[in-house]
Amino acid sequence: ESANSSNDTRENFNNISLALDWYPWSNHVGLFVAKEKGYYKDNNLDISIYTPSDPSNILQTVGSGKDDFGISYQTDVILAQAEGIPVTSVFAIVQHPLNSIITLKSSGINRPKDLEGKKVGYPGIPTEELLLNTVVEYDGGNIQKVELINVGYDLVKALISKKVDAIIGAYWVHESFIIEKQGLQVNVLKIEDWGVPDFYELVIVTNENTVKNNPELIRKFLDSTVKGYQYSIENPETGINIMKNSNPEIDTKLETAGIKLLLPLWNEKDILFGWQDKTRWKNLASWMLDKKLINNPVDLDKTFTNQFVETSNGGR
Amino acid sequence: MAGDFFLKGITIISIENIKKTFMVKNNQIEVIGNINIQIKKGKFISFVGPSGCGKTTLLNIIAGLESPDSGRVIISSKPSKEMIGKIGYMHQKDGLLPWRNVIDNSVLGLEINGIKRTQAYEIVRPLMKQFGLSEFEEAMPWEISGGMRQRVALLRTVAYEPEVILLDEPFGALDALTREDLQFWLLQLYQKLNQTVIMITHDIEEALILSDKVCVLNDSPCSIVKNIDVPFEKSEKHRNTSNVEFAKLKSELSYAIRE
Amino acid sequence: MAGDFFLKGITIISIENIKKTFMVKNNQIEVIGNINIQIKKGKFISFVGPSGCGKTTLLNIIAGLESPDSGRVIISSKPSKEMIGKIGYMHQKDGLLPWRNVIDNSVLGLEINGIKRTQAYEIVRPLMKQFGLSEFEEAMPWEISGGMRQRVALLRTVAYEPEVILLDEPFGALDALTREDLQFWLLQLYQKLNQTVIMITHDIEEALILSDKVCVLNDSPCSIVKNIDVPFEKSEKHRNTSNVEFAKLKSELSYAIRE
Amino acid sequence: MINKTHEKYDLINIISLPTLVILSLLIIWQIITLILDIPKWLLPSPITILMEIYNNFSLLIRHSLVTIQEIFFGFIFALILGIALAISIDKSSVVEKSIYPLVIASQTIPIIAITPLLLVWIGYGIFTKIIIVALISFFPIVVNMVDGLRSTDISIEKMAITLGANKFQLLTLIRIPSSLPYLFSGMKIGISISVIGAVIGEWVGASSGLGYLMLQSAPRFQTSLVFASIFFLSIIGISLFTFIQVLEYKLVRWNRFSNY
Amino acid sequence: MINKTHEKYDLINIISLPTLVILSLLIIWQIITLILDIPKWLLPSPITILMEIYNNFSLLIRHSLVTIQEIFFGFIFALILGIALAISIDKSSVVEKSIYPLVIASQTIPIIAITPLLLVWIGYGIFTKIIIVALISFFPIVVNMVDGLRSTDISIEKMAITLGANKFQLLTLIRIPSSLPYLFSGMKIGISISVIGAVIGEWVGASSGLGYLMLQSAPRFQTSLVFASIFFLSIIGISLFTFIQVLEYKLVRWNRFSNY
Ligand SMILES: Nc1ncnc2c1ncn2[C@@H]1O[C@H](COP(=O)(O)OP(=O)(O)OP(=O)(O)O)[C@@H](O)[C@H]1O
Ligand SMILES: Nc1ncnc2c1ncn2[C@@H]1O[C@H](COP(=O)(O)OP(=O)(O)OP(=O)(O)O)[C@@H](O)[C@H]1O
Ligand SMILES: [Mg+2]
Ligand SMILES: [Mg+2]
Repeated sequence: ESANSSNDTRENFNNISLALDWYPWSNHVGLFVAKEKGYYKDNNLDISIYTPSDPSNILQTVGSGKDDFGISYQTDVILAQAEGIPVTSVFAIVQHPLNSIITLKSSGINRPKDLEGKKVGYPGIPTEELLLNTVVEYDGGNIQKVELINVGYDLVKALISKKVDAIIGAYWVHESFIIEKQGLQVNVLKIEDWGVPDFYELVIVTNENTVKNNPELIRKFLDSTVKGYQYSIENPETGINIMKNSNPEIDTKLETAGIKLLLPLWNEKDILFGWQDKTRWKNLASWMLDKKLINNPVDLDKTFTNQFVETSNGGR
Repeated sequence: MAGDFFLKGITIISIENIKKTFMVKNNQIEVIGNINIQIKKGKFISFVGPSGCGKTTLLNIIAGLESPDSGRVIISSKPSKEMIGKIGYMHQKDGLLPWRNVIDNSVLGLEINGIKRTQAYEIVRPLMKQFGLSEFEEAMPWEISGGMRQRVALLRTVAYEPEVILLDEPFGALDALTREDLQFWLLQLYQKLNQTVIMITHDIEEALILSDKVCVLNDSPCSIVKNIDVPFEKSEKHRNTSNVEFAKLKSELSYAIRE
Repeated sequence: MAGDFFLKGITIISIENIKKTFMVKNNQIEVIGNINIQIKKGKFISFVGPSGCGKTTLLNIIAGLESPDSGRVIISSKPSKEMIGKIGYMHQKDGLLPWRNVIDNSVLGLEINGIKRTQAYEIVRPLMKQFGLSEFEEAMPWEISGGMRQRVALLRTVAYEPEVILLDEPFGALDALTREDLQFWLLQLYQKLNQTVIMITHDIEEALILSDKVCVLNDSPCSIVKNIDVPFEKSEKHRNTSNVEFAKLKSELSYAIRE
Repeated sequence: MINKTHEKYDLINIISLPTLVILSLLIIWQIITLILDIPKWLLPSPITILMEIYNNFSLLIRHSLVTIQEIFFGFIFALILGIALAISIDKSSVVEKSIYPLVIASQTIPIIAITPLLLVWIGYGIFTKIIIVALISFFPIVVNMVDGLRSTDISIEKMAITLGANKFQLLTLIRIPSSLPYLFSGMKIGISISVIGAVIGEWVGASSGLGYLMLQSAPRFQTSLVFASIFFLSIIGISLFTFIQVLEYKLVRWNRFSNY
Repeated sequence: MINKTHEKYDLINIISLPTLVILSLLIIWQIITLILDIPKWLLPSPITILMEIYNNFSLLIRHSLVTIQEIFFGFIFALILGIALAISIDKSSVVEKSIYPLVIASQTIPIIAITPLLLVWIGYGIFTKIIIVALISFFPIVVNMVDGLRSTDISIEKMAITLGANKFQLLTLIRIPSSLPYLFSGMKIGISISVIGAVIGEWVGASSGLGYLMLQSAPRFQTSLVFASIFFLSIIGISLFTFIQVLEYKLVRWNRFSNY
């Protein structure tokens, strides 16, 4: 909505806003590179980027048309659609779950069943609880024997201060790295290995209306964004440095390390960057339905579309 | 004779069948029994009576600050409630505003009645001098003595020249000399402006010196037990204390109070 | 003769070269010039003087509440600061605690001196009766009249029977009758307990009736201009007002004040 | 007679008028959500919220009880701590100048930033929540109580001194009673914001309470359950506030008469 | 002579003593982190924080300025709103009974729970932050100001009425001045918690400000930068509090003498 109404101030320029799922980190590098290097400007887009406190807010602001684009999670898009929020995923940034179960190597927890009789810290949100549930039961464990503790968003501190034995909801490309920086060794249990359907961790969402009425805007935005990521994939360290221009707070060392883990997750070989596979959406949605995370099936055609992925990659 | 004296002039204050009861804890205390009195314009009336008999309560009712349980007070043909602000009332407690200095406290009445501060200063400055407060214009209320506070309160009450003035023990905290000065000043003022004054006092001599009429009240409940018209002319007042008739009236009043 | 009278007994209060200056805005006001006075145990002294001359300030210094700029006050061989709490001081403002009812205000002094509330009630109840406050035990301070408040304050000061009593215009808000009753009562009390009393008053007659000695103060700065020893015996006091010598002393004092 | 009509008027005031105002607000809200077609996931209409409350009543009550418990203990703790601190600040200028800044500083620290510390040191039980409630609500109590103690009338204090009051008696008999009107203002502020303290506390380390319920509902976009929780929180807050106000009315009615 | 030594003592009090206390606290903190070997990600030592401040000074200043701006406008807004609301609540029992509960309710709503609404309706510009600062800090102002207005001495009010004061004059000449001591307590509380309001505001959605900086650094485990931000927030809070206290001292020194 704002994209349409505010474009006459500077002729042909569209002011667009983008809400990030988290504070700027290496995963967002493409967006900032595209901004700094003028890729958005090339497409007559004037972008402003901000971070709301709670990632689930993004779907509400995008759903209401306040923000044009947002970075969100695949699970959240399904949850939002189930409650009738008109958001559609138009691009998958990260091809696999980053969310994982992380434990210290010293704890001796090597598989989900080992969590029995242990304390697991989670950020208090229902999705994480059910992910754990699935993982433990898949491994033949009894979830009743696992003590779940809501530790808020500071998962890592809870883990390394040994208040809990494992955490779920942390990214194995970020938190695990942070823990290792403290001189500790970690065990990562990737949830997709233990019965949780493989999903796209990060997706770009926009409003259903925009998809219908202003596909050109999405195309332009994705085109610029992809260019930004392409550049970062080719020059990861320069990318981080460019990002630091507009985000002086970031720790270059940490992010440079992080980006190396992320590179293979963005643009998998043989797959078009941003492509979303319908069966993966279907599997995740039915898993969520199964776990009563949502109460009704969602219309998958509304939750995502690939119509912009080809054109945005097609330029090259 | 006395009745005659008071039939002259128009009645400005008419107090009719006032009754008042207070609830203290679970006891009902009848404070004012049944008080009736008519006061003519330009007269000076004093009330004397034992402590706690209800003098202040009566004055509050006359001023329109409290409602009587029954009866009414008419001032200038209006219920006293509607006359609030046209009556100058000096309360027993001085009620100086702690955030204002002496001169700003003095001009409060003028200010409320729409006169600009600077102009009001000009009006009160000569009075300040007469009241012996000139040196203390800038002092805060807690920096002046009890008697000074009383003088400031009196000054504040008279400065805006209301038609009716109610005074609740205006000179209680003053020494004899200062008191005499102010009594004399008050007498002159009220003669000049033809104001109507009601004063509460404990001092029979003071009552006789200043008033046209002295009412003796007694307690439980408060009612008028004696009414004395003071037969001296306004002009000769304040010089009659050694007079024989003065002494006679004084002892008559003392006797009435003691009953 | 007068000097003789006062040489008897031991000095309990010694006021030595007291000076006091206040800063009001940027003016330095010399309030107390140089006051010297010795008071013997069991005597009753009155201070009279014009409003604002510094009487309250002097009493505050004697009580140890304020420090003089120079000089000192010795009570029972100790600096007055150390005697705080052993001196009963009835301030000019009654200072009743608004959150306590009349009887609870009356027992405050006893309570502070370690007597249990219930026991303290027993002690003050007879006094309450004598002070005409019995009916108002449960009343809150704002529910009683100005004179009653003053009586409560007096009661509170004397109830715990301090050796030295300082009274700042204790009867200012009382009518003649109530005042006489309390004066008489006070006289009896102080004779019985052999207390030393310093009283500030505006009433020369009151000063003569009650005191062994009357000091006349004047202002700018405050100093003692006259010292009169009252030659009546304690027992005959209160009945001497029509006496010739009484009249002579009274006019002598009035004259001293007017100077 | 006069009293009777007065009472009647009061009754209208106390019950009908506020109800009317709040009801009309709810109606306006309902109409706005209808006219502007505001989706329920963004701002549910009052009717939707009411339905949600009806459907989840026992759930809401259960979680409310947990939250009320946290508020209760946290506030009591805050009250004790706040009064004790205020007395020491009032007594000693050393304490004032060294501790008061720390107290102020404690208020500028976003609790979320130190919850990890609290969690690591205190753990995930109810005690952490009590601490957070106390941390949030003790500040208005301290500030008001200090100012209340300092507002003690000098003349009254002098009077007590001449009666022989020692420091302790001065405090208990004079300064504390005369600070009560201020303390009550502080308590009213404290109790209101302690509600939010409990919620914040529950966002971390809880498995029950209205804050936890909100935390569960928000990411699922069950906005009407979030608002139902908020509704319960408000009721709790208003009730506690009113309770303290009634207490205040009983205890410090003298305040208006202090000079009379 | 006496004055001189007094002054000297005061100077010791004002500068040396608190500095000493705070310094010794810092030293104890430093020693504890060393002895207990508390890792820097959990609780950095004062020296680490100091180094962090030194290294990021211009960054911290830049973000501070943003936060200060939000606090300033938000607090001014809160002050105006709070005083206006307090006056209407004091004046009309209808307003009191219908609006006051809403005001209390507004304090029990966790702002984070309504961020979507704020973002959609107000956006993530400075205005949202100002609103949140105002929302958080106006409450103590309202409560204290209402209580202040209500504490007006009845006898003083009666005196003004007999002088002819109308409702407006009663308010401006009597009730407002006599409520100032309470208002200042409210302002001191308000300004302190407005700091947290700004942080929460920046949390709702921002790209600068100390709150943003903190919440950016926290997930990166840059705990010392978090503490450096907290340090700056505290300094801001303490300075603003002190500023209001100085103002209070100038304006309501009369408070202690009201009865004398
Ligand atoms: N607000 C009140 N509530 C209850 N009782 C009251 C109130 N005001 C006055 N009274 C009672 O009314 C009676 C008369 O009080 P009032 O102040 O009128 O006396 P007064 O004649 O002025 O005495 P004084 O000369 O001592 O000032 C007293 O018994 C007092 O207790
Ligand atoms: N705290 C103070 N600050 C400044 N000046 C003061 C202070 N207290 C008293 N004064 C001044 O000292 C002088 C004497 O005051 P004091 O109260 O002792 O007079 P007083 O003799 O008791 O008068 P009164 O009979 O009117 O009560 C006055 O000029 C007064 O202004
Ligand atoms: Mg009276
Ligand atoms: Mg005096």
